[in-house]
Amino acid sequence: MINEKTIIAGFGGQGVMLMGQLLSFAATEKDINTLWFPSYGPETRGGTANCSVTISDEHVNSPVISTPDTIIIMNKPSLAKFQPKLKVNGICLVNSSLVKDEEYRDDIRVYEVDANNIAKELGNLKVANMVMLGAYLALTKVFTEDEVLGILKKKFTGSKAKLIEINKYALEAGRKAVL
Amino acid sequence: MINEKTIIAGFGGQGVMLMGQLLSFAATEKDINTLWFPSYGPETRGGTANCSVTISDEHVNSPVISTPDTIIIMNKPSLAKFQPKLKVNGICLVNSSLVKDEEYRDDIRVYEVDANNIAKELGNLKVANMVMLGAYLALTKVFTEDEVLGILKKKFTGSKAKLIEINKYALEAGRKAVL
Amino acid sequence: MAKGRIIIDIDRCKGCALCISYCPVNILELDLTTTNERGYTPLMTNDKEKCIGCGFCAIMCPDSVITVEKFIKEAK
Amino acid sequence: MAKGRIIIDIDRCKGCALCISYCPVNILELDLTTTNERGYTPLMTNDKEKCIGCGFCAIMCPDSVITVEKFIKEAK
Amino acid sequence: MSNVKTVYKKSEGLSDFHLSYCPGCTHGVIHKLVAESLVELDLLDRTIGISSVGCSALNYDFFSCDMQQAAHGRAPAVATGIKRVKKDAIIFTYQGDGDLASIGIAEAIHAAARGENITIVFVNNAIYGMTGGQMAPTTLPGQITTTSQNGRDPETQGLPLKISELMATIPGATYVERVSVHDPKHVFKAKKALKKAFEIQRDKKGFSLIEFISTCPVNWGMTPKGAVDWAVDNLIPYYPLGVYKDKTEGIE
Amino acid sequence: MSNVKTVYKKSEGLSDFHLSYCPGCTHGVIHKLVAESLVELDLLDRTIGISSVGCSALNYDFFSCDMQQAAHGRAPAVATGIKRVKKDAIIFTYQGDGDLASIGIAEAIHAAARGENITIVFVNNAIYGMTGGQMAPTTLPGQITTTSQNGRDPETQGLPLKISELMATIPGATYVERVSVHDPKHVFKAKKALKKAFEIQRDKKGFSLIEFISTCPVNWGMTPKGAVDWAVDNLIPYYPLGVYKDKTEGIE
Amino acid sequence: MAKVLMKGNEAMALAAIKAGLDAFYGYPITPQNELPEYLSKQMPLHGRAFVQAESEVAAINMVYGAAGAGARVMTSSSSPGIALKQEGLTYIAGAELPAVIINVMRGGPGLGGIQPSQADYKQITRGGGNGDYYLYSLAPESLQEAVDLIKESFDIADYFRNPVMIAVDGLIGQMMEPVDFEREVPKWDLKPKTWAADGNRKNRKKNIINSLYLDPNDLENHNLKLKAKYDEMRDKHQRYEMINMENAEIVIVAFGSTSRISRTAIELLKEEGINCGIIRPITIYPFPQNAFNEIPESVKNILVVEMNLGQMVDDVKLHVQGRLPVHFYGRVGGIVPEAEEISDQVKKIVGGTYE
Amino acid sequence: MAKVLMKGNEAMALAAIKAGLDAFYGYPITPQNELPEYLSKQMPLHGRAFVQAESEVAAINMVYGAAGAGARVMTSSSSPGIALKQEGLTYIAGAELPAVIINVMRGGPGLGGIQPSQADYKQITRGGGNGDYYLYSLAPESLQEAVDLIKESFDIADYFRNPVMIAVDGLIGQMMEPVDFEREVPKWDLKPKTWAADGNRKNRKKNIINSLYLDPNDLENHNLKLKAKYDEMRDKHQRYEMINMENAEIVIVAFGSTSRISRTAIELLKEEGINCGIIRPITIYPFPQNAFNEIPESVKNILVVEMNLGQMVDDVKLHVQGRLPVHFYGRVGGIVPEAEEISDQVKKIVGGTYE
Ligand SMILES: Cc1ncc(C[n+]2csc(CCOP(=O)(O)OP(=O)(O)O)c2C)c(N)n1
Ligand SMILES: Cc1ncc(C[n+]2csc(CCOP(=O)(O)OP(=O)(O)O)c2C)c(N)n1
Ligand code: SF4
Ligand code: SF4
Ligand code: SF4
Ligand code: SF4
Ligand code: SF4
Ligand code: SF4
Ligand SMILES: [Mg+2]
Ligand SMILES: [Mg+2]
Repeated sequence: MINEKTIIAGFGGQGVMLMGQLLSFAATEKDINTLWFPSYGPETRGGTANCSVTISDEHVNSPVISTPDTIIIMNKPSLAKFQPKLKVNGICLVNSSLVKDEEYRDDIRVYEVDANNIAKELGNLKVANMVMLGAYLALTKVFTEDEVLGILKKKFTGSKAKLIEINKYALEAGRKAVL
Repeated sequence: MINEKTIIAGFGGQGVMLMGQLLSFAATEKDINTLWFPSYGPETRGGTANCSVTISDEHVNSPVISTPDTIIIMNKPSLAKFQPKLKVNGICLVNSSLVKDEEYRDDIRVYEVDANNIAKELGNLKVANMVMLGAYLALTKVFTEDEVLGILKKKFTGSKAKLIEINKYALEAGRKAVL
Repeated sequence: MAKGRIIIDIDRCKGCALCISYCPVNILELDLTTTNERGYTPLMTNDKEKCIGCGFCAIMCPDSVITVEKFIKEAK
Repeated sequence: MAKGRIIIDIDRCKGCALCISYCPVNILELDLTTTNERGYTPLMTNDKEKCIGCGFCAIMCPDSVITVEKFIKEAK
Repeated sequence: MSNVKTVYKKSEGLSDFHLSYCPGCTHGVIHKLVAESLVELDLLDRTIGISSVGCSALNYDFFSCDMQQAAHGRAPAVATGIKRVKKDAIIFTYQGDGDLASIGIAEAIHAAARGENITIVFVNNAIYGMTGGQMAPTTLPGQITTTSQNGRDPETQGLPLKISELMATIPGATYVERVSVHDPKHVFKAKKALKKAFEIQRDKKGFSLIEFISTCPVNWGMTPKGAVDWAVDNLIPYYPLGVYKDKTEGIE
Repeated sequence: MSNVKTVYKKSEGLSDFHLSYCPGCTHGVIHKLVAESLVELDLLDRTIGISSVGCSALNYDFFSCDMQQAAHGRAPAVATGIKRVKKDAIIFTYQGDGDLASIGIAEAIHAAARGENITIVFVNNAIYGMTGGQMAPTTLPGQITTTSQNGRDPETQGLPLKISELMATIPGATYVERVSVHDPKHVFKAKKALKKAFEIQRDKKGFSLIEFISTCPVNWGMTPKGAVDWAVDNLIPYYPLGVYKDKTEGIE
Repeated sequence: MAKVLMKGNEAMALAAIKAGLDAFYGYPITPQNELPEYLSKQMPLHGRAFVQAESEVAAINMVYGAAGAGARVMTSSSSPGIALKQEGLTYIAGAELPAVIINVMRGGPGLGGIQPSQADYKQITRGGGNGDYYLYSLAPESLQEAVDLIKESFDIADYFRNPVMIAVDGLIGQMMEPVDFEREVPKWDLKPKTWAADGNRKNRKKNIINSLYLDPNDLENHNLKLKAKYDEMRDKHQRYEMINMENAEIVIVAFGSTSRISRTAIELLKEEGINCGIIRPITIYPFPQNAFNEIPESVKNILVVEMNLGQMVDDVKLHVQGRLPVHFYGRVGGIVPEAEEISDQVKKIVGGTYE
Repeated sequence: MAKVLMKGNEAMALAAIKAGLDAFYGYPITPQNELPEYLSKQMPLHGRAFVQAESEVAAINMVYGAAGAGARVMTSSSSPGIALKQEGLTYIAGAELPAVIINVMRGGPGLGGIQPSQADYKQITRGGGNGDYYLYSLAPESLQEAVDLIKESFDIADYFRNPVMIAVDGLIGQMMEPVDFEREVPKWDLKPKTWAADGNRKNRKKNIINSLYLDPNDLENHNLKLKAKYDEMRDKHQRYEMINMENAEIVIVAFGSTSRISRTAIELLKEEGINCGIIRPITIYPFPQNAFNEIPESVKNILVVEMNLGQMVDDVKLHVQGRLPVHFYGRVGGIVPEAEEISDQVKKIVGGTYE
């Protein structure tokens, strides 16, 4: 039985919204209940943003996640905001390219992924989010990489189709970074 | 003790509003309580209009007069509308130049004044209202003609001052028509 | 003989006298001896024979009171 | 020797690179090695000596990041 | 003997209602022109007229076509809403200067900017008639109204808006003309303009506005004829008659 | 050795807040010009700025003078309300093209018609920036926005409004100029125009509007410099720069 | 001073001038036109501002502007015009600015009619704009009271930094009564408007007038601050009159013109031996709930009388809390009920023949 | 059909298309922009009308126009934009026209914020415009429900010839959930729109769309006719859901997102052995008063939970009629309460430590 509550947070422009949406799309594809909702900081432009994704066999009630099972942290302010909420023994997946030398609770499982640098090596800084997502999938096993790639293939058509390959590599690289 | 409730009704343009206002001004001058309120028919232009005037030693409550002591009727539709409301033994003062051959209740006191023709003879059809007011004052004795003329003198200054005389004659002519 | 004639829908007339100013032969005036059902002094013609059926009065009447007819000589 | 110099308020800079296009002597670029406190890659000069103190960079900067100073030869 | 030919009679485009306007008000003349134009172009059955808020608010009763009464100033938006779902209907709005030039200027401009295929009948009598004679945006400098009791003072109350001139600058507008109904000749001209506007709409050529110089004898404090004369002497010089824009003739 | 002269530094007319605009957005450049003009004319202490609704909604924090935030489109009415009770204050509104040309066109026109002694800073970036890039009244034909995803279609979405041209026709307006900030030379020119507008206001000579051609790199989907270049290549040809009206110089 | 006979609309205008009105911004609409017309003439004579705005929307935003600059400012309109002002009103409340708005109510909905009505009770007391805000709303029943309350309303608005609505019907706007303009009204303890953005920054920090709070925490705090004001209004500034309550067997609840007509109704009832009281809300927001704690034991029924379809009934029921049956009698669309209609209704209830 | 994952705003837009939307007229405002954006692309593809109006005022008047011509028409906006539409709304109600209005609520008053809120409850349920009128108002809690209700809402609007308001908060507008667009919804028995002024007069008398009735008798009759509709709504068309009521000791009353969060709260409470029910109004006008007759004996307290400062509390109190204590918990300004906050509140009440 699945019941996975995840919060993904970072700067606007880091692709946090897309990461969450991909998870919800994958769930919908498999007819699993899901709810995605975004939250933007008070800054009109720039600033931080996050999204909450619930994936569950049961009906999803509150869209607000008080106690996430997993948090994916893409920048410093987000760690401060969401670490306290993470459930005991929950997964804290951190983009260590930008979030370094932080203090972590000792009742959670922290995984650091040097996502920006991995992405740069893959040739496109923009896929740092997919690196993180790869790591997330490897750790939680909510979906397979292929399931997520399937979604991407549906979304990226026409001129964007060529992006699928690098995303595939990014997912893989993320997996390797935590396994 | 004064407690006089009057409804004055006619076509727009016949000066019914002014008649009522003069009574309220005269009352105010003597520090008697008074309330004047106008009511226009649903027609945007033309059509009938009426005003209600209460003059009383006591505090005036309802501005609406359900059972007038006196009605001044300047055209046919107004008679139909207000005759039924007139109190038993009340005064029904009718401009017989325009309201002819009507049926009247037999429990009221009807006075007919050929106001338009009297006014025409005085040289100005517009003072028909003052003819009616003269008759009203003569019958009700609420105010003297001089009290009303005093108000007119305050209102008609400058170029309008020359109108005072004909108004005076009109009041007199109205008195004579009913006494 | 008159070249035309006007028919006045007396109860629509508001006695505004606008038409009167536009009659080229000056045959229109208000009938001060009467009022119509809505209390207005209506229009009348004072010399029917002079009407040339030009229609100016009717064209200028805001209340569509006047119908104008023109007499056309039959080609015999 | 430089005719002028610029002072960059790094934390105000949004790394938009607009100023860069307007420098007549082409000495501006973004410092890709760092990010400022708000996450932006800030401006830097790559050849201070060439600055002529024209002020173009500062005029075009939307965020008032740049102060420009001109060195004036003392009349001796 | 002679045959009888009807030279003029009340238009079928008007209902049997008595118009609610004051005696001698030229709103009535303009109503006739609208009705006659629609009848003569055989458009009446597919016309929807939009009454606005002003003395003409009640004219949903006066025209014999479908009618919708709009909130003050919003007639062009209402017209847009209808036209977009009824492309073959002929839509006109009938608006006063308070309605169109004051509270409704945004809706008028944007309907023109979108090139809505509608016709605006704009009645400029330089005053708020319905509410008892307040200053309008088109009130002349020095003109006395109940809210400019010493005459409109350009210092504090600004200068009048010239609507035809302004609307002609809107790129989306097809046809803008200012006409008057102060004598039979001008009534003919006005009708010609109005018919042209409806033809443009019928042929799906876009937005038209016909501005009518009109009178308000009651609030101007004049006789009906006096009011017409005042309009000729004062309004027309300030608001010159003529075609301000006609894309169909290359006049821009 | 040599002395040091400061050629450029952040204006005192701006607070220490970081501007909330996206990187490279020329809203920021226009802010600097407003601030500098007020400081150089020594008017800052008696200035009240009116923020409108758009990306610049928060600029009540950015200028160091008194500020009031206005409802969408209503800044000229707010400015009027203030100016009539504070005749010696310098009032400017800062409005985007959605704010002024769409929802607020009536308030802008009527403030001009009344000849209100205020200055409008009008920022035309041909898009609704704040709400994520919808079509504005000034969006060019064919321009892609989130509500004209195949490019603005003049058939159904009309032709762009040219605000300076339109405002210049309003009899009450004193000074109307369109400027751009795409290079230092034009920035200078723009500042000159702005200072002139504030001087006209200071001297109680009436209504002024300065239209700025501006960029929205984020919603246009361009780099900041790319956006500036696009503005030069596309917006300025459609919206020619220059003085559209200057009663003080007899240009009408 | 001698009393002056004036039309309601003009009397209200003069009252505002007496209260130190700096600026009036409005747009014509029946039945309140005499009010701006009077001010269009008088304000310039006093060196004060009068602008006939291009619309109600512009007018209320001009009010917002002048209020932000620290002026005493007013607008007036009638029902549909007030509907158009809703965004402006929520802004004024949100930015915590004082202003006075007069609503001379007419029949609705939509364009409705131009005759007297009280059908804006919901629009006035519940706020037609977005968000958690209220207008302090006064409903006078006579011209003297209207004048007195308007004179005081500017103080009230300044005190709370909140818009004050004067809610009258067309009847009060159109009628004439003698009024004493010099009557003393309560003076409120007012602080100088140091918050005003008045362009006089020389010796202080800049002032900002604003209703935008992008940070939800800030906006929540702002809302709680506003709530404290509304709580204070409710706790300390309810106004009402209790009339003829002693031994009353039935109580009419009515405000404005209908309360005045009800006064005549209770006289008629007295003649027939029926003791009827009146609770007359003077503030319709805050609703005078305290009055309902003072209802004597003798009372067995409540009758709400309004010129609408029962918009105040909920408020009455909320505070009667089921203790007494609450009945309603109303006329709408511009029809003003006569005293006899009301007394008949009371008789039916008292006699038990009321359905 | 398979479920589709969509953003709330887009799902609501698509639902309207499925319901046969002929025309959409709107003006951008956060947080509902995806709705018009989606329709700007889709409507022309379906040969239907989409206009980005110059303002909310123009948009609602375009809606009025198209509705008068017999079209299925919709607009959407958010709180301050809805405030601007009040005059238009009272017109639509007054002229008895069907139309659907979506309000994706954000924090207020004034410009407020852009985060989720329910602070327009008063604005929606009491009518912000003038006169005696109401909007039939639906408050879905999930995207599926939003889609189903929107599909049905056009029938409801046509049936009553009255505007229908869909009241959601920014959360529902912004979130994504899988939705089945083909779910059957109730079909209402609709008559042909013979009243429409659609410019097709050939074989019938002219039609007039209007809200003006200068004769007070006519306007009174018109108002009574409208009232009959509102009475029918109240008597026959209340909608609500009663959740977990059996043996509940306390009942939460909440609509939209807060009801959904409360569902999680009652799960948490269950774990602690507290039986908490929920009354979820689906119509917020008419208020589902019938639900309050069905509250079981076991219930000792009521807790109203809203994202505002307690705007629904009066409605609840009116129908609880003092039988049970009514408590309130709310967050405002864009702050969405967490389930734990709600369950804590319940625990305090149940434990008696609630002040
Ligand atoms: C929202 C709103 N504001 C104001 C009014 C009041 N009102 C009715 S007609 C009118 C002005 C009419 O003037 P105009 O448009 O020039 O028409 P005219 O009467 O002169 O023909 C006004 C302000 C209203 N009904 N609704
Ligand atoms: C009454 C109202 N309608 C709509 C909005 C939403 N809104 C905020 S900004 C904006 C448009 C801004 O565009 P523009 O004026 O061009 O300014 P920019 O962001 O491009 O600088 C809109 C429609 C609002 N806040 N209030
Ligand atoms: S038709 Fe011509 S001639 Fe005959 S009455 Fe009319 S205006 Fe005079
Ligand atoms: S016929 Fe027409 S124009 Fe002539 S007086 Fe009568 S209403 Fe006026
Ligand atoms: S001041 Fe001129 S030369 Fe120096 S960095 Fe700036 S643009 Fe380049
Ligand atoms: S200094 Fe200014 S213009 Fe240059 S990159 Fe930084 S923010 Fe952009
Ligand atoms: S008030 Fe003026 S515009 Fe209105 S009907 Fe009378 S004369 Fe005509
Ligand atoms: S959205 Fe566009 S206009 Fe707004 S700040 Fe960003 S770039 Fe500038
Ligand atoms: Mg007019
Ligand atoms: Mg813009």
